[in-house]
Amino acid sequence: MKLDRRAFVKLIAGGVGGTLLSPLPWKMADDTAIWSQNWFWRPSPERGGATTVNTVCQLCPGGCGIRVRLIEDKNAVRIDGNPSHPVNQGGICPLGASGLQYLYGPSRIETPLKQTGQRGDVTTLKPISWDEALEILATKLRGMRQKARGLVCVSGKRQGTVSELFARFLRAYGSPNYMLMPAAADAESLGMLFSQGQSRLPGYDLENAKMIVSFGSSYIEGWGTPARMLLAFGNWRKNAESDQVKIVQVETRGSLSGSKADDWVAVAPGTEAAFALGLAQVIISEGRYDRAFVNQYSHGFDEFRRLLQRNYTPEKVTAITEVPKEKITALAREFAQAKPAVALSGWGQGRMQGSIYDFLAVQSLNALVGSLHKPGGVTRTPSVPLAPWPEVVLDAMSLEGEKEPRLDGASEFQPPLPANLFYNFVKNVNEGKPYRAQMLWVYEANPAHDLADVKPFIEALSKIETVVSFSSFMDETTQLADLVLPGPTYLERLEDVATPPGLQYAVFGLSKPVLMPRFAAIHPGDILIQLAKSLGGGVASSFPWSDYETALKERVQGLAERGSGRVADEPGVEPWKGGQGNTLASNYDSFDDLWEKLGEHGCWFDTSAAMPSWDSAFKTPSGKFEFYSQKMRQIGIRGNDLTYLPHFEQVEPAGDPNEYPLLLMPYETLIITNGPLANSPFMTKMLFDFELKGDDCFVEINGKTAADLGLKEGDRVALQTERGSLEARVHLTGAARPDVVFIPTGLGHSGFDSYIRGKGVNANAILVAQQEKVTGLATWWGTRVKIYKV
Amino acid sequence: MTGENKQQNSGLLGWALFVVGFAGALFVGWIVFPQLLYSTKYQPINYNHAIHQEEAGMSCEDCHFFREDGTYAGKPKLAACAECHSEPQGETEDEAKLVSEYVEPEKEIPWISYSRQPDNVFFSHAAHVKMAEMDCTDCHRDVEGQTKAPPVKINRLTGYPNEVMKMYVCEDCHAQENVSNACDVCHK
Amino acid sequence: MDSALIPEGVRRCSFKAFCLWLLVIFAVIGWGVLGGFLVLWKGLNVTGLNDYFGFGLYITADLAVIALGAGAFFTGFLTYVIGKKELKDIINLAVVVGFICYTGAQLVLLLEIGQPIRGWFSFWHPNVHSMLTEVIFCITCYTIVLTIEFLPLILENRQLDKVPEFHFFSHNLHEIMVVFAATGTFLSFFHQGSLGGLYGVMFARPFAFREGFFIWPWTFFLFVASAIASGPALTILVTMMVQGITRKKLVRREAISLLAKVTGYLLAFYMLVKILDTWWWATHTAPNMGVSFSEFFQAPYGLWLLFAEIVVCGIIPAIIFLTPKARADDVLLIVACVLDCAGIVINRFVFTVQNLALPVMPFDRLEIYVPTWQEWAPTLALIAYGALIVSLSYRYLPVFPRERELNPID
Amino acid sequence: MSGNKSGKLSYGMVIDVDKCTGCMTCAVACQQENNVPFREDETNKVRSITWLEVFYLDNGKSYPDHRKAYLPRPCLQCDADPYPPCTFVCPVNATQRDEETGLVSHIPVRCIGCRYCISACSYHARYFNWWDPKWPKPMEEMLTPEVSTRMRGVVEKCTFCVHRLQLAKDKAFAEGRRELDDGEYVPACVEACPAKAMVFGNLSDSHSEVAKLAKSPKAFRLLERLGTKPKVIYLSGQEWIHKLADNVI
Repeated sequence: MKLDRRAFVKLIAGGVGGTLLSPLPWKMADDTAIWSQNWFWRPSPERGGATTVNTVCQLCPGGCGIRVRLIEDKNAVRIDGNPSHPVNQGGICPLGASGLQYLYGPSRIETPLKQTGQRGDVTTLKPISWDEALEILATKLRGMRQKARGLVCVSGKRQGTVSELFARFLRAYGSPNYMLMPAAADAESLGMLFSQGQSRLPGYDLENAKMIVSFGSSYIEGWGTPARMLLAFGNWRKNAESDQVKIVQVETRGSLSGSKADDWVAVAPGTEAAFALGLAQVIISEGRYDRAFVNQYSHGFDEFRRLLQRNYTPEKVTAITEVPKEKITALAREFAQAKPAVALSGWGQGRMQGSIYDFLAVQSLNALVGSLHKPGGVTRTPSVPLAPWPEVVLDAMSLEGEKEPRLDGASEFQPPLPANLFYNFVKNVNEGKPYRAQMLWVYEANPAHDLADVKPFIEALSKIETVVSFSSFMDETTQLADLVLPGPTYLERLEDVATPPGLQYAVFGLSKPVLMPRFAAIHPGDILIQLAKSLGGGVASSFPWSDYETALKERVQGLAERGSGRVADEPGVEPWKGGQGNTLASNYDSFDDLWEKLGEHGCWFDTSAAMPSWDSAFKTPSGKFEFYSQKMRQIGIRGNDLTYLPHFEQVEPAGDPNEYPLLLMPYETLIITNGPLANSPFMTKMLFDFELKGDDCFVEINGKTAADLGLKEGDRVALQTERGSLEARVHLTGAARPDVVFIPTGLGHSGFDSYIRGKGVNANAILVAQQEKVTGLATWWGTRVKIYKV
Repeated sequence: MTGENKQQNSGLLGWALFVVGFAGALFVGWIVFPQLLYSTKYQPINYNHAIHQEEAGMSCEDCHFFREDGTYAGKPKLAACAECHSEPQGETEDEAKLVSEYVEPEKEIPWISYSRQPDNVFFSHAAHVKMAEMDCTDCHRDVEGQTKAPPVKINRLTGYPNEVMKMYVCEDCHAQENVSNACDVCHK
Repeated sequence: MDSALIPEGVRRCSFKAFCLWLLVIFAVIGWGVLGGFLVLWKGLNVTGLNDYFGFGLYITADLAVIALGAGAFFTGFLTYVIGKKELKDIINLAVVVGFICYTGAQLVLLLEIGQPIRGWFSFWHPNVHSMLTEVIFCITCYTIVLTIEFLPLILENRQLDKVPEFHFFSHNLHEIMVVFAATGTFLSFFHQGSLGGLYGVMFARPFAFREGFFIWPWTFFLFVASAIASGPALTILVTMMVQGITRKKLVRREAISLLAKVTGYLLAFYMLVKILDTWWWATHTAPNMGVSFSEFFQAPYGLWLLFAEIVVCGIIPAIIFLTPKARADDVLLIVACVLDCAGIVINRFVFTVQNLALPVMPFDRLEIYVPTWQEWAPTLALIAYGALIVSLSYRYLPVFPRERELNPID
Repeated sequence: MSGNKSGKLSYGMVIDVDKCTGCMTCAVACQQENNVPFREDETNKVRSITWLEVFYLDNGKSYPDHRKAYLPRPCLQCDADPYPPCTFVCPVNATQRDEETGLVSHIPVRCIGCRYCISACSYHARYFNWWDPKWPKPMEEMLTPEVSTRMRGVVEKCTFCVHRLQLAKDKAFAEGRRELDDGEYVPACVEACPAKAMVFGNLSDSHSEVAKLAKSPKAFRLLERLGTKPKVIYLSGQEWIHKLADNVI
């Protein structure tokens, strides 16, 4: 019997019929549909129970309260603002919100590293064990103890117990060279000393002000504590039309701060202080100043008035600032009338040291309208009553070190001038005087990228034998290090966070490890304690604690003893409300209770000491606010009358105007981070394509200037200054003043990970910093530049 | 054989073949195919529900509970097991394995879930158990008195166990109960 | 070598020459396959598409060939339903061209979607409100119809026809071809209309959007008209090209002229409707949405596109088609056909690319779309694929029923 | 109210453009929350996935009259009648407007990547995965389990963090409540906004803050004339910003 075609067809037909009546095709189709939705290489996030842990952000000095969301207590999946924290009230900034990209970032350093080849060659930075790393460091330190002064520490953190431990270590070891990364705070603390007699930082009661005039401060772009400023801004804009807080931005560039202000006063470059003095002149000459304050609590008003009358009449100020004099007069009247009104100082994000006179000019304006130490005005950042550690035990060698001059020459002034003259330090190291720097420690700082006018610093590094980095990330300075001791990140370590800059009430934050350290990192505090112990002598005696936690607890005892303030455990507390009398009841009863609650909520704050009383406000020779600074004279600064009065000194930008016809001004924004970190991928993603395109960053230039130079949008140009040249593309915008080129800072990293490396250029490489004659503080708001198409 | 017969025969044979094909396909489709479609996996440890209920006197909620935020914890963590099983509770091999391989080295037991939904599905136990007051056994196998953890049948094509509920089941029930069938009620 | 396959009584070029010709075609197809492979392997990131241009060359090509494929249904409609028997000369070729267009479109569509293995979800989980669902259903059905229409022709191959079952089958298919022609007409008619709807319903895109009456029935018939006014032109063009290449007269001139005349009327009608549509859109629809007519045309997508589409590729070919003397001239007829086909391509390009390029939000910006070779290659391969099918069909199948009569051997 | 079915829930957002400081925190918080992938080079903005995009606006004037503003744009969750422009066109039902909440969902695993919805949306709120998303190894640990990761070849967009609604409902159900309290469900961007420029809530509830703000004389919608009926409402007191919001001849 043969299976013919017909029969075969029937068999097939039966098969098809049967198959259609079975689940096979339908199940297959359905399962195929599911199969086609599965992509096995797609990550499947860990599932499980979620918990939220409160801690404090340390990515910038702002110290915002944050909540970290954890899955199964081990995967951190979100960071958001802690609504109970008084500073940020649940808000957060882009850096803080992308914090997990640092924790899990590919540029984290996993083990200690030792440079085995040429310094700067990342491939020869080889992993070593912690024991070996600490042994290398201890041996070197033992060896140079006789010349202890050769140890230099640069800290990017100005406050907090870890920084204090570094400073303490240097002192006990015998080196006077504890340096800070330069910042506006350097000028502010000096200015406060000269005018009020105390080296404190100003604290602004912005939440209660009716009018704010900002002299170049990027008040919503990173000045002060970003999340606090943004919250305050939202609140200013919340009021009804009739009750609006008036914001005036005095700045050369059409920044976001300028656009978001009610009024943008586009002053000529670098003349913000002159404008402030112009306002002061109008206020005084029209008799609009606060007579009660001026008569009772100020010194040198007449000298100040005469100076203003002579040099800062509206006509003269118009000539300097190019702002119409009507505008000066009108704004002065408004400022005197709006009570309380406050003027902000500190250029940009406050990273530039700036001029002491610029600070004094703005502060005098605040004094004139009676906004000093008053609600809605400016006071000083209150101190947190931490218990002091026992005195440093000075042995013979550290006593020797006490007598040595600092490498930045700051001690050439009569003590106690707490200046931080970083640029002198760089200059002196390069010149090898007065002695050699042997070892450099870098903590929470990335000067090889972040320092304005960075080239001399890089040169100085080559003169230093050993560079030790405590960074957790492969930043530019760490790339140049000989030894790397990576610390845990802020989400993995215990640390205190001091009152953030510009705040008017006291805050003490406690960050704690919210998850196990991802790598075997040792806390810098513990490293110092271990090192000290292995060095023996006075150094060991100065570090009597078993570990950092013990040392920290010892200081926090002070808070518990004081018994004031409260742990921020409920949302909606607005500590600025109610002014002086707003003393919130404390909510802890013992140290243990406080410590536990701090761990749980992350923050203690105290509003009781917000404003000093008049008799404790000024520690000047006159006991008053000094328009004319007797304090300067007392310290030993010599000069003529002008030296002691707020005035405007025109800083000529570096470079020959004939060769470099334009002005280059750096600017900072919140979406490009400055400081020890580089941008997270999430942040970089948000840059517009006229800010970053491919690997090119853009400089802002006015359409008219571009036309003069024959440049079109997006053209690639070379920017050349005395220091060198960089390449970028041009973005034509009405925000730029003609003849000025604006360049963003914070880009151009050669370290970190592939998400940021090589993107844009580092403006700091071609900026020229200039030092103020009287103080030695540096400014770099402008450098002469020429640009041409490439 | 005459030509006519031949024709008849081949006609019959043709129909027979049709039936063979039909029946064969039905057999393959209904019997063979489901066998082929699933692979079998066994739990790392044979969990005995009955003994925990009857002898240890535990209730379902001791292990299968809602977390404070309303999410459902599913299976217990090792820590819960370790409370009693810090050392073997009996003579069985599984008991020894539990202690030596998981409890002592503090390694979570890699249970295979019978009915865990894929990543893109959000299933609210609270909505079904607390709000709709459904019984666990409306969807899950009844484990009461079960002494053996049954093997897990895993669909070779989809990678999901056969007890994982399919979307049409959700949809049908939602439609029947007049509950929203919008995509974002369940998908994420 | 392949003489056994060649229909009886006709002359074909040498097998060698044919292979050489195929080599050229396969080179283009190979390039297209490579491009397509890269798209499937690496993803659509190799194309010039982006989040502004969700649609680009692939969709333009798809829409254009589907419109041009309308020659099949319309010629079939004229031949079988209306009963224009002269067109039997050309109907086979029309079906082949239609088949090429529809299958080619589906192949390109497979590249165009981001998840080709889920492409069938539009049948498994259809959204009945979506125009695209309608289009996908209709295209698929119509492709099946076209395949059925093509099948008897294939079975008429000398060797295949020897199989009695095939002979019987193809004969029977011929008998009921009118049914398929009618079905095809119905299906094609509807999806050509819904293709227009594809854009017309995008009410957040002022360029494509039409309101009320101008969606239904206007846009619907506008797109049907545009397809039937250009599809036959492609059929004529392909016929003329085959005649040119083979240097043979394959179709009676009356048939071509008749089709050209009908095309002319249709094109004229389409132009009238299109101009009315454009006028209403420019003066009413767009201003209501806050957009001025001039905003629609920004360099490089300037007014020249509109001029090219309506005047150069619309009115001019219509005049040629409708002037008896002009359409009798082969050169002019070819020019008219080329322009007509170009017009439809421009129209589909404008609706696809220009539509998406135009900024809708006032602060938005105009983006420019530049296709990459991975898009050009499959698109050109689509044309090469057409050439391949036409070549194979012409060589081995009795595509032109009057070829023997018009080209007697000896 | 639009003719389409609307329940007593209609989740919407009000964004005060004048309060917005352009800090981009909303966008960053969104990316973290929704497992939005990132690449080494994200400067090709027409291929960069940002569920919440921030647009740059300026008044077109030159120095010193130049003013700029930033406009955060989540998915506007259109209420258009009878369907939002995007859901209407999807051939596979991968995107849909939830009639009970007014939320427009998108299910990437269903999506076939035809990009018709991208073409239909005039706000560029939809994004295509041009590449397979990849996270450098340790970063996979920071992925949120509530949002599934996507794959190459599909579209994605802002969902108003609908998974947060699911979680909030879970919590309410566990506590025996059917209704959510105001503020129990808030998208990540709104929660993160440090200036509190974004407000979220139920537009159908006339007592909610969003409903009140939506009636403000400063309120406007993007491209109002297209009839898309977005549920994201912007506020600004500045005329030039209002002018940039809609095409008006």
